Amino acid sequence: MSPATQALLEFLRSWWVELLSGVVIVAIVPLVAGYVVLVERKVMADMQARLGPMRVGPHGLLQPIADALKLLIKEDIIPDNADKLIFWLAPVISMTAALTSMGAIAFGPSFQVARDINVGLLFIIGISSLGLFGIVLGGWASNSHYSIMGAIRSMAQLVSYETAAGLALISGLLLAGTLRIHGIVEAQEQYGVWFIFLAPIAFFIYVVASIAEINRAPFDLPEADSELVAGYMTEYSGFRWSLYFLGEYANMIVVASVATTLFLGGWLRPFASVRWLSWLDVLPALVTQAVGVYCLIRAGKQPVAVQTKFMWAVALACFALAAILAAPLVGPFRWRFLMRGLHGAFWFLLKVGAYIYLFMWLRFTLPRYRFDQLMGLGWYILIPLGIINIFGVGIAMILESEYGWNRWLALVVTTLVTLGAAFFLLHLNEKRKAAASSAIAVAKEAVAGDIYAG
Amino acid sequence: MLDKVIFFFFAGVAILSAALMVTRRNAMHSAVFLITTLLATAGIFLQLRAEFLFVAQIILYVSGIMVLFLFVIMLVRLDVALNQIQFARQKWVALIVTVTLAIQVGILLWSARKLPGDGVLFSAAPAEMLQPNTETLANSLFSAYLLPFEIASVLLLVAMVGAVVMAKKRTTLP
Amino acid sequence: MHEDATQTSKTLLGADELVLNMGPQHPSTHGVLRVKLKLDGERVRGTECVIGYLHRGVEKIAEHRTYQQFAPYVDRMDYVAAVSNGLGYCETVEKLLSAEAPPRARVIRTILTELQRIASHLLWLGTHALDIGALTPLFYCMREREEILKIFEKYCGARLTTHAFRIGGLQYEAYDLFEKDVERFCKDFERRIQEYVDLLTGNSIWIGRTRNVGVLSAEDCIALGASGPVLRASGVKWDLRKAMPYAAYDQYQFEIPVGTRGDTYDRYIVRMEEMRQSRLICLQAIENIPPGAILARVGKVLKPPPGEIYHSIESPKGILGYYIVSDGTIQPYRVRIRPPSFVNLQALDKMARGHLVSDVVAIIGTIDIVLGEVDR
Amino acid sequence: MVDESKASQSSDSLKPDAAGAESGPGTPQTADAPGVPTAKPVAPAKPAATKTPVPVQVPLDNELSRRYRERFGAGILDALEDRKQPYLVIDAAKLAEIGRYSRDEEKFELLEDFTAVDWPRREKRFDLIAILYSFTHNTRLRLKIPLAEGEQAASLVEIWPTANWLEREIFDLFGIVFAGHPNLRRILLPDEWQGHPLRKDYDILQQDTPWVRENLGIESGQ
Repeated sequence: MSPATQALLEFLRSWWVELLSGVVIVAIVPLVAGYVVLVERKVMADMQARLGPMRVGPHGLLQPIADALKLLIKEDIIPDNADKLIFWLAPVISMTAALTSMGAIAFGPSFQVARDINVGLLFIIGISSLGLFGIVLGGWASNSHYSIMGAIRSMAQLVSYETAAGLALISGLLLAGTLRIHGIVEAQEQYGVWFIFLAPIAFFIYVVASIAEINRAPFDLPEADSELVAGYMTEYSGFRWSLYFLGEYANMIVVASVATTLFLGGWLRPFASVRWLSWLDVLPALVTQAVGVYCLIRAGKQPVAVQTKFMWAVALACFALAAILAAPLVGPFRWRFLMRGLHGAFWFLLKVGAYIYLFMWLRFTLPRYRFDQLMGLGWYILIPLGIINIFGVGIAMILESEYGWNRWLALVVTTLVTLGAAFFLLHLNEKRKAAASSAIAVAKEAVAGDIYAG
Repeated sequence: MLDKVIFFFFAGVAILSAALMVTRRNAMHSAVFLITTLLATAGIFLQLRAEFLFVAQIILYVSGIMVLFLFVIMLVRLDVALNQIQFARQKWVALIVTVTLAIQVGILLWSARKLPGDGVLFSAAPAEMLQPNTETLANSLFSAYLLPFEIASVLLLVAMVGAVVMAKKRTTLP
Repeated sequence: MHEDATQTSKTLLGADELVLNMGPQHPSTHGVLRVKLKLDGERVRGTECVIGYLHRGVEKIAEHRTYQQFAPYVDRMDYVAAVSNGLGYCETVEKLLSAEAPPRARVIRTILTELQRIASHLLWLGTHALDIGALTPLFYCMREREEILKIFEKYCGARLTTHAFRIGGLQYEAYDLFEKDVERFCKDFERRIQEYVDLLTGNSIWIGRTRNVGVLSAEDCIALGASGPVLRASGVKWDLRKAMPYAAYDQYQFEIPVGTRGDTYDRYIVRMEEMRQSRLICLQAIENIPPGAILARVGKVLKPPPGEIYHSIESPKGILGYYIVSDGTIQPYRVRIRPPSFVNLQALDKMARGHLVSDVVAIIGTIDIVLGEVDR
Repeated sequence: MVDESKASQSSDSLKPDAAGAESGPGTPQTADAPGVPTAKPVAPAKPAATKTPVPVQVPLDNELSRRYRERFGAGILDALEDRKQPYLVIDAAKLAEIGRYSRDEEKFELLEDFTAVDWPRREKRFDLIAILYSFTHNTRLRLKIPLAEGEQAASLVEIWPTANWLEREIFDLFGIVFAGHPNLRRILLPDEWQGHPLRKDYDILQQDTPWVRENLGIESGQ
């Protein structure tokens, strides 16, 4: 056996789990992203007094597959004056970055996607920020004004809001004291409280910044469909476009996972350390069971026999899942690892889902920011606030460890101070805005000579 | 063995894309190859088990500095740059520098009697067993190298203030 | 004086100015409007509207149709307010004939026209909010507009291009539950309008996007001929329904909402209030619909005595005027339509300068144009 | 159905000031432009109205018209009232002056509409129609400006900026040139289009076939 083969075998032996999870990510995330899209459309429809997709499969459950097929067989257009190489490369970069960054996420104590590396959180942030290149290069390569404006907007926006998000994460990391994903969740278990309650302002900053980071409304300026048509994606169609789309939704899952891990207690059950609330462990099984029962009730009302059968299948799947989730609670299967693994994954995904639901809710409620307002919000409010908040959390920790203050007292005091700073910043921003609008008036006066042109 | 393979792969990619970066006429293509170079360098850091440096390289150089590069490239007129002579009169200077550098690297390799990539033995140590290098780095930065670190910070601050001052002049509205 | 937006450099971003071609296929130019924007970064330095993509020569067609034959054509101008167009046309021809519609017809006309105003404003609100990025109001607005269109459908069988009125009055008697339907809609509408208020009026992003955007002073409005809500938002308390009452407007109590700053937010507030006022007019009108004939005796063949007439009404978009010259035959010699959208669109350049691209979208929305009417 | 009944005998009451060559408004276009093919045959004149029409145009003699007459004398060719709507027929040479006076002195702040009518058989072929509205007095006034073919009218853009597009539209559809307009280009039709569709000698089926072929890639728009 040659040394090369030996090395390869050795490599495979020790890394097969990671390789396999890589394959799993590539295989499953597109499907999941597709269903996130379906959920989004359903949520949107619910908020807008309509039904959403209803035609493909019962309640439109097969819609994502139909959409994917449609995108695959669509004509693939590359504009004549586009930079072919970069045009081809850009969506791939975007999606690769999003999928790679998923590697370090842990969906539960036993569902670490790849290895629990000791810079886990930084890895996720670093790799997912590479996705920006996909947007920028794609916008540039399309050789269209709308695209390039989208690209420039996106660049400015991501640079600003990644800073804000980073600052928010730092205050969480101060509390956790480690970058390891597992370590962060374990720290929250030890504290006995999620970091959202210890650093609420950091969480708020992260929510805002993460929406901006993945270009979703109300910060979807790079693709602002009513202004820039589709921004950097204007010239893309078919499968390339769907790669961008996939990247966006994968990124959504990534930022939601990061927020869940750092602020929402990861895979911990709510009140994980409160003994008398242990009955909450029953919830996962109950919830899935309820979904199954709902499917059964709806099954009879489906218009087509195939759909009824599909509903039955969904219901059965739900019941099976419920049984699996209930297993660790009863009889011979009361194994701790099963409990932690399955229920951890359930809670984690539930929190991620709730976070994504929040994104959707905001998207369908709020109008879009204007570019200068967006930049103002980032640079004049979120970033200073993030810095102040780091000081606040740091001071609270010092007060606790060096001066023996009560942790809660220290945090409440510093949080209140930070809040005060936030209102002060808001006040400053109002003043700045007033100045800016008068500047516009001045600019209008300056061109008043030719107002009747055109 | 595997370490060597990985090292030579990344090193090759880095050198190749560096060469391409220099020779491309299109500034945007050059930038893409520079990004590739930086990523390959980051890969070498990872191969050396310097995870923190790997991530820092990606966050700072690739997604920080390169984004600003792209920003500038997008805002300048590429057609003008295309018409200019690409390799200016520094041909000879460049040659001398290159040769000097090559000799240095050669001496280094010769004196160490080691090929690059041999530095670390292959082992699949789990993360917990490795010394977490975030802390190591922080410790050395804030103890042994505190003064250089602070000097660098001050320099950067000065540069930043200078940039703000220079930019401020031209931000009057049209 | 005049700057041609096309004359600037064509390089991508190298030059100081960038020309961005918005439309005619663009999601938020409300049809086939094409605007060439001359930009400095994202700041607008000048605009040039290119229109005419929907030009069908309505005025030419009018010269080759009889008076009655032409009536359905006017529905196709401002196709989201077809009833108002029809009202203007029918009243103008009636004036040309020195005839007058019977009181019952006039009241029903008023009700339908006010419902149409609400429908038009609803569509405006939905699309305007969509332009600014709020997705949901559109669907709420469509939901209410649907109720109005149902009333139209029950009344005359058509929803969009209704051709609801005839010269001399109405062709159809109001259906049995007409008053009930209108009343139910009006009762519901008060609650519904609160939903839009909740979603938008106090929303700080909405205010940020619309306050001080596209400001037009009252003088500018009058100089540029801008009318309708645009004029009223600038503080001019003037409405043709009050100034020169037509149909049955003199019988009803209503307020003319006015703004103070003349910005996009004021125009939003004014239109919202106009919807409330229209609702009040409808409620007053259904209280007492006089009995009687619905069609005046104007004859089957209309041959107005030679002469000319100008008559204008307050359409949802502004002054909708008709200038008809008769030569005594069954066909008009010349029909001139004064389209409010066309004239209001002229103000775009004045409003958009100095703002950002995003604001242009908001400003196009706030003018409330319908390209069928701009291009005719 | 019948499009040919345009001939009429109603001219005098309609427009007494027009020079005598006029036989009737809207007399079919063949008389003026024999070369242009018409789609419809010219029918002999037949009575327009069965009943005797009440005279709807009466001379106008009120404060307003007197003020105008005093101020501009011969510039006001006539003052009439049609169905209680007053209008002044004014000399094209005095248009800008009268416009400015109307806006500043008579407070007709709004140029509500500006359009034209084509009377091919008259000596002065076009009528420019300016409809003015006064917010101050809540009244309307029409100005009618007879204009011969090829004659230029003074642009009103300086007085009422709203005239900008309205004049472009008139230029586009009638071919009337406005002197001093800042940007007199076609507005509704394509810039290269030949012909002015709202003229009476432009047939309803007529189009700029070369333009259509070249730009739309089709044989004909019909």
